Formats: sequence, C-alpha cells, structure tokens
Amino acid sequence: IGEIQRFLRDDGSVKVSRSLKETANRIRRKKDELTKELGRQPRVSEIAEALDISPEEVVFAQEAMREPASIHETVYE
Amino acid sequence: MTFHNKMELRFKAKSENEAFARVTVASFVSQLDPDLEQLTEIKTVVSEAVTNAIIHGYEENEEGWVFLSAEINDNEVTIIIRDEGQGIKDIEQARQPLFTTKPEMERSGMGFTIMENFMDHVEVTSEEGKGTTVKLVKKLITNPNQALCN
Amino acid sequence: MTFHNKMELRFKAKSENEAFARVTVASFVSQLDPDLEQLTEIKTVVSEAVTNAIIHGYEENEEGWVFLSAEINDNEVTIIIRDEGQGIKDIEQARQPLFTTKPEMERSGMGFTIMENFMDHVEVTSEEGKGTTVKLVKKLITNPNQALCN
Ligand SMILES: Nc1ncnc2c1ncn2[C@@H]1O[C@H](COP(=O)(O)OP(=O)(O)O)[C@@H](O)[C@H]1O
Ligand SMILES: Nc1ncnc2c1ncn2[C@@H]1O[C@H](COP(=O)(O)OP(=O)(O)O)[C@@H](O)[C@H]1O
Ligand SMILES: [Mg+2]
Ligand SMILES: [Mg+2]
Repeated sequence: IGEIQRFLRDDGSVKVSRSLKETANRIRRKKDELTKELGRQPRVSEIAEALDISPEEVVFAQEAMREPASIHETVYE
Repeated sequence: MTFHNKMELRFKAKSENEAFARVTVASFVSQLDPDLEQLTEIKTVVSEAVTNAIIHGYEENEEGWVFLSAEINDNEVTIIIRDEGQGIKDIEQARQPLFTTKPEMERSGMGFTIMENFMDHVEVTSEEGKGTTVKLVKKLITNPNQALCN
Repeated sequence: MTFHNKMELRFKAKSENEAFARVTVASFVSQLDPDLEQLTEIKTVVSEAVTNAIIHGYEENEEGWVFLSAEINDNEVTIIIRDEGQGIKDIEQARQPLFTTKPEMERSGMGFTIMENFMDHVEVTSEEGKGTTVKLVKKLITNPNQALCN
C-alpha cells in the first residue's frame, strides 16, 4: 500500500524545476511590463509586490531562467 | 553513495534573515529537483527552526549568530540549525503541540510539531545558557520513475 | 550607520554550487532592494569569482571548500570569496583582459575584467600553494527618490 500511495503522490507531483520556470516566466513578463511603465529597471521589491512573493523568492526563481535545474529536463522537454 | 554535497552558513540573528535562510536551503536542495510539495515542506521547517533560534534563542539580539548546515547524501537531506542562545529548559515539554513560552507574541506553539510532521527525523539537543541544536533529516523522492519500480 | 547585516558561507568546490552561491548572495543582497540590473551584476561577479575558485583554485577537486562572505553596511555590499587552492603566481598578469591559464577550457580570460567593470572596488590577494582571496565592494543605489536629489 505504501508503494501505491507513493505512486499516486508522484503521479500528481510537480517538480521544482518546472514550477520555478513558470515563476521565472511570470517574473520576466512583469519585469518587461514594469520597465515600460516606469521607464527604468524595476526594483526587486516592485516585482515581488506585483507577484505577491518575497524578494528572496524572486531571486531564487529568476535563477531558473539561466540554467535548467536538471539535465533530464534539457533532454526530455 | 553516489552524490554528496555540503554547505555551512552562519548569519546574524535578524528577522530579515529568515527568508534568506529559507531560500538558501531551498536553492541548495533544488539540486536534487525534488517535487514542489517536498521543497515547500523543507522551506517551512527551516523557517520554523530559524525563527525559533532568532526569537527564542537570542530574543532578537542581533549580535547572535545562527548556524545552518545542509548536507546531501544521495536523496537524503540533513539540515542542522544551531544557536548559542539561552537554550531550552525542558525539551520534551517544548516539543508538545501548542506549548509556547511566548504566548504574547501570537506564537502558535506548533513549530516543533510542524518539523516532526514534515521531516523523517527531528532531533533536538539543548543546554540552558549554551544554546540549541535542531537536526532535521528527510529523504526526498527525486526520481518518480524509480518509485514505480519498487 | 543604520543598517548592518552579515553572512558567512562555505561549500564544496563542485560546479553545481556556482548557481547556489549566486542565488545565496543575490537573495542576501535583495534586502537592500536593488534594481534588477544591479542584482544581475552582483550575480555575475559572484559567478566569476566562485568559478575561478573551483576550476583554477581547486582544479575541480570537490574536497576543497570555497569560502564566501557578504556584508551589508547601509547601501554598500562587501563580498569576499576565498579558496585554499593553488594560488596565483602573478596577480597583475592574471587581471589583464583575455589572460587565461586554461585556454583549452574555452575560458575567456575576462573574469577579473568583468569583476572590475561591475564593482566599485576589486582586491585580489593570493599566495602560491596557499590560496586566493577576492574582495568585491559595490555601493548600491537603493532608493530612486534619493538618487534624484543628488
Ligand atoms: N532555539 C530555541 N532556543 C530557545 N528556546 C526554544 C528554541 N526553539 C524552541 N524553543 C522553546 O520551545 C517552545 C516551542 O517552540 P515552537 O514549537 O516552535 O513554538 P513557538 O515558537 O510558537 O513558541 C518555544 O516557545 C520556546 O520556549
Ligand atoms: N581562485 C583562483 N585560483 C588560482 N588561479 C586563479 C584564480 N582566479 C583566477 N586565477 C588565474 O587568473 C586567470 C584569469 O582569471 P579570469 O580573468 O577569471 O579568466 P579565466 O577564468 O577565463 O581564465 C586564470 O586563468 C587563472 O590562471
Ligand atoms: Mg517556533
Ligand atoms: Mg574566470
């Protein structure tokens, strides 16, 4: 039964790499939007507030843009 | 053992550093590409333990250092959070759900209970006047295909 | 001085930790609320210095530790990256644009030049057989309204 539970859970799970990539895309769109609106590069806090996450989380998610979190993903997606 | 990595960190006992500590551990652990739920669990327990060190251990005296280490051995993560603050008188009592010595701060008394729920192993050692160490261990499901074969 | 914060970190000389170091410093510095351009500059220099420690200092021997500290004093950030690796023979030469001792690895020889361009102050000390320390200082423009008044 433990294995079945584990299987069910895995089946419904979202990998961190994918979730970060989605957040990173939202950050990039918000950044472009705010850059136009403000006529300057937005501050970390402005992005964070607009997306309702902490500045530290903005930094973390942005990293997903630079490199795939795993080789697996580069190859298979 | 095929994969090993380790980091050790210390930072000032400022409430600003709680989010910093949480993201630092998350970014270290994300090397294993766990599922989102597990990463959220880890971030939550780091938050609880670091907050305890800052507000209970040092009572927000910013001169204090909070020590944090994270180690990966294959798919197992060990996180140690330590302070050199005032320590805990009665650990068993402190670990009870809803027990708190700071009810006035709207503390829920659920920090240790959350750690126990989200981690596979929680070890607390403490000495009054010397400080507190919390060791947290969790096995991550890092490859869903592998789980299918078990 | 009104705002002070400090963190110290060490991690294994593994290439996986380059991204980790970059996120850790950037997330610490985000307390000063820089704009995204300044943040990218800081991430880039941390990347360069940490990569140097790993591939030149330790030649990718994963047993080595890379030491990193970041300190905030008001709006000034000081980042120190240190290794106990093989050291640099001739620092002045090493800092020249395009100079590299690893042309075979597609190194650009631009690491130090990038650090100098993005930071206000770059200090390199090194001893052969003992290791290398890079100190990087940058004043951030942390408040756009204030900048307008200058
Ligand atoms: N690092 C620490 N140093 C000193 N006391 C601690 C520490 N961590 C926990 N405690 C004690 O254990 C109690 C229970 O902790 P916890 O379950 O996190 O609840 P809460 O933080 O909401 O009080 C705290 O109220 C405090 O008395
Ligand atoms: N931490 C270090 N330990 C030993 N040697 C180093 C270190 N950092 C830099 N160097 C030396 O300085 C040279 C120039 O560094 P850099 O400008 O970053 O260019 P690159 O890394 O592309 O070679 C390197 O090729 C190396 O010989
Ligand atoms: Mg608590
Ligand atoms: Mg270089």
